[in-house]
Amino acid sequence: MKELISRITKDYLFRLIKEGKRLDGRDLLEHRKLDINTGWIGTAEGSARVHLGDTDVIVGVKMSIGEPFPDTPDKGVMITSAELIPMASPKYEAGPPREDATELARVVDRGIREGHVIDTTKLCVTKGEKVWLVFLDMHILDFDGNLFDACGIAAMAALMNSEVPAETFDLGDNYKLPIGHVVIPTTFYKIKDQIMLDARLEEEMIADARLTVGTNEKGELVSMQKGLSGVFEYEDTISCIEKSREIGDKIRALLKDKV
Amino acid sequence: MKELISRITKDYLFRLIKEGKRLDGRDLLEHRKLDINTGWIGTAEGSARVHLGDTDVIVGVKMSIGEPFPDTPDKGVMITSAELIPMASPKYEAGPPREDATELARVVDRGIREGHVIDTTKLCVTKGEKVWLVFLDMHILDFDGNLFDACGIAAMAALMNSEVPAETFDLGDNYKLPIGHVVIPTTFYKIKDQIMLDARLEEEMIADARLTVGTNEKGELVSMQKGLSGVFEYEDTISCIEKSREIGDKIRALLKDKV
Amino acid sequence: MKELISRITKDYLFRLIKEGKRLDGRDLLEHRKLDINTGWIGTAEGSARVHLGDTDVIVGVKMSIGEPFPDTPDKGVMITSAELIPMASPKYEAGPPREDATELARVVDRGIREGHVIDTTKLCVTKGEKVWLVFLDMHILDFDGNLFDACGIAAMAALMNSEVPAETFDLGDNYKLPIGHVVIPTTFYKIKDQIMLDARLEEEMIADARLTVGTNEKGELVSMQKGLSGVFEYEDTISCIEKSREIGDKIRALLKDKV
Amino acid sequence: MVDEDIKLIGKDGIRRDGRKFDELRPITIEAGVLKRADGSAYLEWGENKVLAAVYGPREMHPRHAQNPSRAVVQARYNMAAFSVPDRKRPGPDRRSVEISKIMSEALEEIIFVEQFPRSSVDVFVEVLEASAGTRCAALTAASVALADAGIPMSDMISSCAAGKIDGQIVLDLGKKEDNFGEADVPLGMVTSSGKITLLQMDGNLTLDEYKKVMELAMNACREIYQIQREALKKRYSTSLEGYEDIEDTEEE
Amino acid sequence: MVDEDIKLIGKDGIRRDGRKFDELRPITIEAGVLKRADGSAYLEWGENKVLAAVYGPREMHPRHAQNPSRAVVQARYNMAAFSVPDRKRPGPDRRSVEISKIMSEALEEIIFVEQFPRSSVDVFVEVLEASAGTRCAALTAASVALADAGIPMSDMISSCAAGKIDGQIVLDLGKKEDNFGEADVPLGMVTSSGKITLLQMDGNLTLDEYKKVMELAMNACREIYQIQREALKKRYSTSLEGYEDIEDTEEE
Amino acid sequence: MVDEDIKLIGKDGIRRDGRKFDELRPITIEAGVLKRADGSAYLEWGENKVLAAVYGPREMHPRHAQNPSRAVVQARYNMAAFSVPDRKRPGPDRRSVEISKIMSEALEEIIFVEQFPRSSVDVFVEVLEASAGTRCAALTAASVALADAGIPMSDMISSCAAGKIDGQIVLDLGKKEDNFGEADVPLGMVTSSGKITLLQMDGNLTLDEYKKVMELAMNACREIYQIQREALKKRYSTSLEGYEDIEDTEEE
Repeated sequence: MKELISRITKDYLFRLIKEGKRLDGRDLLEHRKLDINTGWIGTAEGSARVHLGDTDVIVGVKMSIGEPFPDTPDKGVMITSAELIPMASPKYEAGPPREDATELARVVDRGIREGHVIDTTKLCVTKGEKVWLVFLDMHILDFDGNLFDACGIAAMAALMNSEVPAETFDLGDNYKLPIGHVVIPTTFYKIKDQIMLDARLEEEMIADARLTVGTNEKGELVSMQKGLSGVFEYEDTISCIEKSREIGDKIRALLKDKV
Repeated sequence: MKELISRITKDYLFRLIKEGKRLDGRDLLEHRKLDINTGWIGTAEGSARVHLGDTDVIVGVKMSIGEPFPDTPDKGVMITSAELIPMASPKYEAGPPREDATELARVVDRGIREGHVIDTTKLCVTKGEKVWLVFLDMHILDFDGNLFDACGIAAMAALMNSEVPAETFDLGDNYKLPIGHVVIPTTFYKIKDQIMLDARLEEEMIADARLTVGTNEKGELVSMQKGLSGVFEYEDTISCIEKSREIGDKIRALLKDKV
Repeated sequence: MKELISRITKDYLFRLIKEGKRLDGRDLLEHRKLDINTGWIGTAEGSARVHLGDTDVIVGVKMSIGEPFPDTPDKGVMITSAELIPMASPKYEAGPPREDATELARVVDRGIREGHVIDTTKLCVTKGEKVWLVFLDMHILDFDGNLFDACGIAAMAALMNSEVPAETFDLGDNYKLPIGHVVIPTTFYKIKDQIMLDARLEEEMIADARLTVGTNEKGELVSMQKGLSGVFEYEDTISCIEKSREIGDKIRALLKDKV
Repeated sequence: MVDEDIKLIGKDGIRRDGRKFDELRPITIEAGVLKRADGSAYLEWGENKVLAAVYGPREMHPRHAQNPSRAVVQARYNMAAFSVPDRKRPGPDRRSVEISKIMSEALEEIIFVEQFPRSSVDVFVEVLEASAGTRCAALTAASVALADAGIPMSDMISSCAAGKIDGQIVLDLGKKEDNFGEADVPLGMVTSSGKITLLQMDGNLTLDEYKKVMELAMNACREIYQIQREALKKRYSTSLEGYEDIEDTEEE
Repeated sequence: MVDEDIKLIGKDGIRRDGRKFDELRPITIEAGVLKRADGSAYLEWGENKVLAAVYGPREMHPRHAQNPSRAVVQARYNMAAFSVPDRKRPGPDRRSVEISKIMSEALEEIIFVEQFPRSSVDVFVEVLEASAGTRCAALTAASVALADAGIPMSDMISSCAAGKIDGQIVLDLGKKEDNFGEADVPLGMVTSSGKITLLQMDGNLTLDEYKKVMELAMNACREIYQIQREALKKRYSTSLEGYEDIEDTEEE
Repeated sequence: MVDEDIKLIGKDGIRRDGRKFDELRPITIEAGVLKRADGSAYLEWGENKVLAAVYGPREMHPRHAQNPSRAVVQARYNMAAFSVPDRKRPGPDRRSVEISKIMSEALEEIIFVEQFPRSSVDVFVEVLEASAGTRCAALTAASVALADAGIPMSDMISSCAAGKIDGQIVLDLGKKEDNFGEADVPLGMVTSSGKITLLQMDGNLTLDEYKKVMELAMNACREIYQIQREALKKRYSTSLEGYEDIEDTEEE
């Protein structure tokens, strides 16, 4: 992707970054404006649309009854998928890169799964036979960088907004999807030895390395993913984790208001 | 496809059409010679081969036992598919256009389904559990235009020719597939403001717009599909429907003889 | 593939062959060094790695419980697949030719199936409901010609090495996979009217015709497959069968030692 | 399709959702809602929620699919997995392939494709929530997005369905009406000329009923055209405001 | 494959369908049955119904698959969904991929491929009804279709199987015989030279049995060759008739 | 991931497989095990069995994916169907697509990609038997195979995981420990500089626990580096022997 940005823009960005500045005047460790709208989609069990600057994503949750995995007979099952639809970017013309969508879906999935966001033990109907399946589908509508955070936050919000559709399946009254923890991902980008938060598309295109850190409301680390071909120092990862906990708390507070 | 025909042929065709004439001497609203052969294939529950001029298609019906759809627990299920096999045309060399086959299969499917050609209420074995599945497979062997009518008529003939293979499934004696209505599609093509019936390949390649009209033996309209990027006037559609009813009656009479 | 070898190499090979000689000094009807290692993979029910000269393949056997085919309700089911992974050859860069892998898998499959190598009647758990499924997966690691023999021998060795994992499925004690016959394939190549055994890659690339002959321990013929666009005389096939029985016996003796 | 037990129209002639026979569900359209796309529109039509984006005219890929004498119009209709009561598997199915095809053909009619040889005009429609009539909603939104992208066009396309429920001809069938009704006729119309650019029908209609259906649908297309125009006018004035802002800045 | 309860040959040595051990099922071939294809043939062989079409030599697509020194022969064997008792899913399966491959190789032998660099000769075979022996039927029909297309060839290929049922060697196994027999050997032969261009075998044969099987199959190939020739002769005379008609017209 | 009934560490601090908290499973590496590949390595790590092959730098196909200014590194991580207790369907799944991606990115860091414009460096890893930690095993083996292929590199990558089980920080989780443990952190490190080129984490760790995990994993990477070097040294001396043999031959 690095080739799709002109040399002049690149040089300009590098100069700015060396001075600790950014295209849109933000500080290096400042998030863009975050907008969260939940309950948007009537056909979904839960939904959230998130604007992170000009990045615009929508996550919908659907639930149905299915079989549990043999090794977790009393737990619900979550299935995550991401579609980088060609609407979102002129670069997706010939179809977006499949491995990008796969990595995105899997990183969001791990944050939720390993962070025990959904209390899957409360999603068992008949042990070993019937459990709730939770489908989490992410659509990228407008792509201006940092899909990891936008989708991770939207997924969290959509789950918090979800209702288990028990009535549809003759299983009693609907109830709120049981939430165990509130996990927020924060993504850092390294460009020319500077570390910045929440890159826009142009910044993402020249980034050397990427680090996504997910933390929960106790400040615990629940997921990490390093990406791109550049490297991080061990010390970088420590400061990213510390910053992620701080930002995570702010977003968790915002989510509490919104959902 | 318009590019695959030479400018000279194109101009010649346009000139003819302006005078209300056609390559093969037919009137604008005249069908080509229609040949119907049924019961051709021993392994099928029903089959028909239809020649419409040089267009040559074969439709086979297979039946087996399966589950009904949840919202129609006491009705049989029809599954239609069309294969534009590369045998049929030099243009299918690199594989025929998938969306053409899809539209063809869906238009034939809708005519039969929405026209209640099969009385699916008589294809229930055990309500909510077992019903007859009716597979309708169309193969295009030789492609000289107007697949919609050739396949629609062949599908109708194959269904009228079909026997429910109850013995094979230990469900009593075989019986004729219950037919509710006899639906015949008729396809019109608009070229330079002239409307003609049953285009040959060269005519189809220069057509601006296409309209398929399906009617039943009561003269009722059961399906329509407009195709291609040209337009029709509202009044055009009225006269197409009237003509379709007339042609449909003739073909229904022919079918009665043949099946 | 013939184009991937230089004219000089080709001419040199032709000259050698006319004199009844080969690149590596072997006689025309001599096999390369055959190495068989079994029980290599702990996660498999049985496995074998075979080196035939520099050709290196691994075959693993996995078993699980599934449904029998309707027409053989009391027999186990074998499913064979071959992966020509890009690791094995620089020519597989853009993905190996699918039809080569398919032919390979099917020829190995037929030798085992039609040669009654597995006594599938002893793999029934509940008639019509539960039988053992035997998955045979072949991986080509290093490709220096004659995959048919390398894979056929490795498959035979892996099956002889296999144990039915009854304990894992609460079906009593594990037991050796019941072997009915020991079938060994031998592949002959015709180049410029000379017939040679066990071609290396360069030889395979200039071969006109290929003949694989599978025989069992009684000297009976159980499978044949002619390949490539050249022809064989009827008399050629007779001598190939005779030679195959001889070689087969040698390899069966080797297998008995190894497994 | 007929189910005797379900009454879709009351004795007072009022439909289950309170509409009269010739009444549209509420429609709102907003143009220019996406930043990356060259043009876009968001449309709500009853419970339907549809987003349309346009890219182009741009060089067509793959090259061998280019047309040396005109632009190729490629519409892609896609339903989000969560847009329907039972989750839909992601990716194109036969229904969406067909709708994409007839949308592409319908839109090609109004675009000056001869001006852009070797190019493509790509129209992406995402159905975020579906409740009967999504192809009409998609085509209507796509027209606005094309205009928003500044694609040279001869006219707009407006689209609406009419059909038959409980033996009566009604406009713009809702979800229940579509499921249990007797006929549905989606229409796409080039508004100023009244010409038909998309037309499908399934169910059961006499010729007279067909005429009534078409009258209702064609009138509704004219009504929808006004909503499309309003959306573009509003977008245009917003753009102008933005433009004025920039001028102000420059003057400082 | 052996099932003790089923007897395939009666005490009188007559098979279930009334044939003797060395008797073919009835075969009819018609050449030139399709209009679009450059050559075609329709073949019935017992209950088997097979249609073959040939296109080419024509420029090969995709280009990177072209061979600069000769034509590439691409056969595609396909079974219609309704050609078998249990409906077959449309599209290629592993069996048809393999048969397509060995058919392509067999046909390449007789075509003067060096005359047409960068070209393809495409052979499409549709099995409309299948009843044992379809690959032999397909190869036999394909040869006739190639000749009908006027593709320069050194010879014809004729194809037939023989095998073992109830411990006896028989020609041209029928459906039941194939299902419950002990061995099947499909053979493709370049007729004039007697050379083997297609050969497969599965089941169980001693060397002596193999020799008997091959004798039966090779003789049958020669018999089938006559049927192929007759089909082409008939086609040729029909073409000539047509040609004469044209001349008549020109003379007027 | 926590299951109260399963104890992964005994009261004596010894793990189920007899290891101490900071102890690696046995690792052996052999370089140059394949003939066709430009470089290769076979690695056993506990029960894990992994084979890595390298082709390149070679001209990249398809051409449109070439980068005019540097080589593209393409790693492909693949699990054999028989490498896991429940047979895996052949072909890439989402997990292997992700691992292939992060492996490609990690390896690109150490390769002098600028020296080979328009080229690809292809790294194929086959997991023949899997028992927790395959991505670290794959990355470690791939580095050796790259060196064996003589690809110009700035350094080696060594890879190892550490994590938390029964509330304690341990190195190199085994299969049971991975299934029932509380956190796993696979690390890939450029050995000489100590820089992080691959890092994932899932489970639950405090910041302090993270620091302990990283200390264990980074130390282990240095240990593994020695094993990688030994494998290459042994391969190099074997090659030299071979080379001497050739010289001997030439002298004769």
